[in-house]
Amino acid sequence: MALLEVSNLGIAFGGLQAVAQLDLSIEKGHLYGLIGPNGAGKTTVFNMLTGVYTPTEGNIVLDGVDITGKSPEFISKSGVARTFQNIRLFNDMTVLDNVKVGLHNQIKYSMWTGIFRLPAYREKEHEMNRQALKLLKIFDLDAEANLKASQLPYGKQRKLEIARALATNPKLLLLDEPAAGMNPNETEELMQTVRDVRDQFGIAILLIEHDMNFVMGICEEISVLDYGRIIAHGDGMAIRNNPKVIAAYLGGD
Amino acid sequence: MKKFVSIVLATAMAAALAGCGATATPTAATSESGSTASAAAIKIGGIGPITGGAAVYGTAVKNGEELAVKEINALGGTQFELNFEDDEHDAEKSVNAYNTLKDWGMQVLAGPVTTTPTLAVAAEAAVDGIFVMTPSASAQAVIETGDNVFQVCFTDPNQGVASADYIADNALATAVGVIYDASDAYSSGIYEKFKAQADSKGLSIVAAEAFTADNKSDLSTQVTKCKDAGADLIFLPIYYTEASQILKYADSIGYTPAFFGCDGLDGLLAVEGFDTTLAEGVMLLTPFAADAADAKTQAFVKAYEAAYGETPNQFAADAYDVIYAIYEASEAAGVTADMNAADICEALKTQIITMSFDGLTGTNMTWDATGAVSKAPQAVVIKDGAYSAMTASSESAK
Amino acid sequence: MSEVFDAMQFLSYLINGISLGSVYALIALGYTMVYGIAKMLNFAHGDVIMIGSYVVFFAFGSFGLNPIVSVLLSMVVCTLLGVTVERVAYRPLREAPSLAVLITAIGVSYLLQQTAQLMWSSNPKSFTSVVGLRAVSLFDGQLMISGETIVTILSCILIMLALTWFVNHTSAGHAMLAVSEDRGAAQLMGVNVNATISLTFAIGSALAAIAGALLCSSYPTLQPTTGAMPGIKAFVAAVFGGIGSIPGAFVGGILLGIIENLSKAYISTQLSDAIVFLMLIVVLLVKPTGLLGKKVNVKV
Amino acid sequence: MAITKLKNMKKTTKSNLITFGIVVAFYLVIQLCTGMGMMTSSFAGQLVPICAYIILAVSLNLTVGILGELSLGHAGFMSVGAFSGTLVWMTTSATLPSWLALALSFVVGGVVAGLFGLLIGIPVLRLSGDYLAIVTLAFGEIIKNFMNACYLGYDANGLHFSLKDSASLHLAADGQVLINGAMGITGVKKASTFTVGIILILITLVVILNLIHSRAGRAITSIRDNEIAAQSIGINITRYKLMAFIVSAVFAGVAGVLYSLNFSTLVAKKFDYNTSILILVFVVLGGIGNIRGSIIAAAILTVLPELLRSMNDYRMLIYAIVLIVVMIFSQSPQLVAWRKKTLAKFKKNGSVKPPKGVA
Repeated sequence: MALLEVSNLGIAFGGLQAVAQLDLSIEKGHLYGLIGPNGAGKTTVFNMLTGVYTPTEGNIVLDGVDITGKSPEFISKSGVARTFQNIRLFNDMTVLDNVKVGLHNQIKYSMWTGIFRLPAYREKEHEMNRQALKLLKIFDLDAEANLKASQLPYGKQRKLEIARALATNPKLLLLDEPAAGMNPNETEELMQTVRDVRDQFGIAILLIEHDMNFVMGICEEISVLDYGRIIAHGDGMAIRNNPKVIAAYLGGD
Repeated sequence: MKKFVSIVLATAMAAALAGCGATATPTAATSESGSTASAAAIKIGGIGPITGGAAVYGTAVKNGEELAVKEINALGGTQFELNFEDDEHDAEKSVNAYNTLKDWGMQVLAGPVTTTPTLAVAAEAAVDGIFVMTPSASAQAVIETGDNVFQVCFTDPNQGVASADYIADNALATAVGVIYDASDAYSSGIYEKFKAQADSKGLSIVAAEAFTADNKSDLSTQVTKCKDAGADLIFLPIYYTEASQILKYADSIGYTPAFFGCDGLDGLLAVEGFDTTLAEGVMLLTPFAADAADAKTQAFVKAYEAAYGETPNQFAADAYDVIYAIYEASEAAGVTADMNAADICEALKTQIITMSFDGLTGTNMTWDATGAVSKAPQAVVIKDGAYSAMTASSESAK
Repeated sequence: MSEVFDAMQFLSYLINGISLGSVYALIALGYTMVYGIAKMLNFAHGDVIMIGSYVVFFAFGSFGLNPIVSVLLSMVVCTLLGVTVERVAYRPLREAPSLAVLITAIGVSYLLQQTAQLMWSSNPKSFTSVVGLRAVSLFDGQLMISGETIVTILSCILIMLALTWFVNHTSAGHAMLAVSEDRGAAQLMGVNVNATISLTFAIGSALAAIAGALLCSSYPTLQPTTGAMPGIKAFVAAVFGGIGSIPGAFVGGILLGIIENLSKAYISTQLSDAIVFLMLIVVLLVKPTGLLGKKVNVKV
Repeated sequence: MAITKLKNMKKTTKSNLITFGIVVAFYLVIQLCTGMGMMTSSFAGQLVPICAYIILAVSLNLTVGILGELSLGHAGFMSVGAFSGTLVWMTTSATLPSWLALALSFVVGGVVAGLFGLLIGIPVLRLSGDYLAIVTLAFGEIIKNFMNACYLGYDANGLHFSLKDSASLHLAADGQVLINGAMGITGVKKASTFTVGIILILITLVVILNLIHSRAGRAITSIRDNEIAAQSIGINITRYKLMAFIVSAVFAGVAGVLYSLNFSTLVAKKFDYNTSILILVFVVLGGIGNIRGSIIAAAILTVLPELLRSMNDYRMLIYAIVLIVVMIFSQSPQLVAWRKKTLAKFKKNGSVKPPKGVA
């Protein structure tokens, strides 16, 4: 059984069927792309997978656990992490603290330990710092650890968001347009980083991206969404040559 | 930016701290009381709300005290210097005002005006041994604070009891409605004693309706409830501001019970824009009536109107009496400006309970050691837009 | 003292409630306008009402001007006041955190109260009603509906309709809608945001003058603090009905007045405010944007 | 050597130490002034209220600045804390040693306020923004209204309670009214001192600063910065919102006890929305989220109206103008930018300072 099994997923807002009959199956360690024209419902799929929206039909099973309609908190704890299309960092917190919040459910100590600075506090904080800095290093952000997140340039903010998501120790990472607004060099670098992350953490990654080179370059499997439905599925080559996909992009965009 | 603010604030803080260094700088000096501050003047402090919702009472007291001090100083005998501080009808601010006055060198306190602040200040004054005489803080608890605290106004229980007695003894009503301010210590204090006394006198209270400072803009429901309960007299242990509204509303729905109030109602006729015909027949038990015929009252009202452009109410009269009572007691006890506050307090305390004082709010006023005043409340009825005395068949309070 | 439910009694309490509610509604309309468009809680609104009432008091009561002229004069004064306050105290903070404007509005509220006290003293004034209409008597005089109540309700409905029309059918109204939806986008579309917000304050303050005149006609005590509590209550009414919604302000105001008076009549005169506020909380918990408020979706 | 140690210290730790330093320095300076007889009664009398307001401002800053939710009902928590703590003090001070009775009063005041925080927080924290603000205002007013109508007394038969009037308590002849409606509690034996106030400030600071700089504090701050993102990384929003709200309420309650035990009388009217707003003014002027700023702003703004006493009738008018002007000057983006520019110029022309290293 695959890591993520989505079957017949659908959601309607009022009378509008935004997503329907969506099936997805993502294997452990896979890099999976979800593409489609603007307004196809890609982010809506992410929102259902992470519990922001409650699907009106269908099932989402992660690693044998049914997470359909569960709270974002539960889903995060179950092993799904995400980034956002319009970056959502904790802007007034430091870069380091952004990642440390991500470790919230990984390294725990009670409120009282924190308030009274019990011995466990030092130890756990130390461990948090160590792990957070390790993550930051992967994204080449360790030098900026004490800056405020809002002070980072755009590209680094995107990276920080990924680092924060990884801190939650996910099995599945959802990236919503990670390369948006990056120049070709940065994109190239990011592709390498995403691959490294997958290799190093052994997690599955599902990503939404408009940059075809990016998607084709790293995804092993791709699904194409149009008007809320999957119209094609396969590897990069198959998708590139699929007439339905070409029609959707030409007609839709 | 935060840093900047912090720096600015820190500087100001340092300045404030530096301010603490200067011992007892008379920052306030004298309020524009016009007192001829000579070296030999006894320093009298006044405290009351002159800003905020209760400002009307504090301002009246301030004016009354100023007027009295001016007159006394003109006599050429014992000289007074008055400094009146604002307390916004708040205990904390009142204690602050008290401390400011202490720094100024206050020897006698003629205040505070309202009950809750007075309770807080009197407790401080009891410790410091400063003589306190309040014109208008009428709660029983005020004089219980210490043996240095005296009242010029009636104590609330007295007013409540006297009112119930008067209504019962004169058979003014068969069914009584009460409208009172539950958020006000004065009003609820009188109501409480009134109820107890009414019960024991067999007076039937058919409706007791409260309002609070927050919902007093609309008193229609309270009046309607009294009407529906069939009250033929409404007892109003409240201030005239709300009373004017009740009278207006009762008139608009064609409800005409008798109205009976306490000293808080005094001032009703002076409300600017108020149709005084509505107050026709309203009875009140008050120690002071601005249009009383005696020379003393008339002189006071004339001087007050000349100075402040408005008719004095009982707060001003009580305040005026406070200053004169202190003056007479000081003269009699030989208090001089070079005595310290504690000695003055001792002297006045012993003097005041042995003397009899004729003021605006009563003749032959005496005080007992608890601090309560004994004077005859006057029952007046409003006739043709003016007070006229009613023949009292009830014995005076206390 | 009958314990039996008396329908006539109930009706008279209800009418008292509607009477109070119509005043709340009138004030709430001004609140809701300013909130909907400028997105700020104008805590000084109640004090503008108080100033307006004083203007009417002196124009009508002391100088004997025609009541309509007096109210018009008061509207002019309040409009100038409202626009000036917006220009001087609120506009510099338009881009600042919303809390900063809130605190400034409170400062303005204190300022207006203190100014009124210094100018007109804290002695209460008894306001002469500007309404010439006689009370309507029903059921052989068992029920009385005062002229003030009728005029207040009628003006409320009239103003509500006029505002709705203005917002939906004039270009200035469209500009207001645009600013209320998205200030930045409106600016990009060529809407003069500053002018639009000034206009909003002008209208809101002119309404405050009318509200002041009618508030004091129904409840005749006028003091520097007169506007404060009705201001807060009207604000609650605006939230109750869904802040930003013009019909919501009307419905919220009337309901609030009714709840307040019925709880005074049947539960406790002392606890009526607690009951009013409790109702507000219950409504917001069931319908977080008020009775007629729009639901706002956050885009993820 | 001590200096190098200070330099190497983490920025937040250093900042916290400065905050504690200011409080301790304040205490020492005042003690010194008092010892040398240089204190005015006026200033001495304000010390305990200042301490109470500092605690209130710091605790409200946890809700407003760190959690990012506007609360207009902080005085309500102060009220329940003050009443419950004062009742404990009145009933135990005669029998227990006074330090114990006092400590018990503070604990009870804090716990009761915290319970109210929980009670109110559960429904209220589902709302956000201005709606949350108005509901907290409503709760504050409910508490005030309720305490104003609350009559409590005891006699041989035990406690009696009424919401109508004290006569409805039906006390026996030996009965004593504890809370008398609008009159509140009277005859309180004063117990608060400046030293107690400073100790409580220090406790408040330790708890709140440590909380902010811990796992829970980061979770709270993350909710402020981006609730949706916080959810997405598995933060239990309700739990941490409640935690911040309750801790904030506890200290408001403690401050309420400190405040009320400084006066012989306690009335519910004091704790109305004006007081809530006053505390909010401290927080906003001191800088939202800036704990040290709250402390300084609370102290200054408590003293300011007293310093303005010489202005007589114009006192509150000037206070209002100061409030508006300071608000515009410190918060208007244009003015802030202008000020920064001017300051930068000033710095350039002034003595050369080593540039501050990043990180």
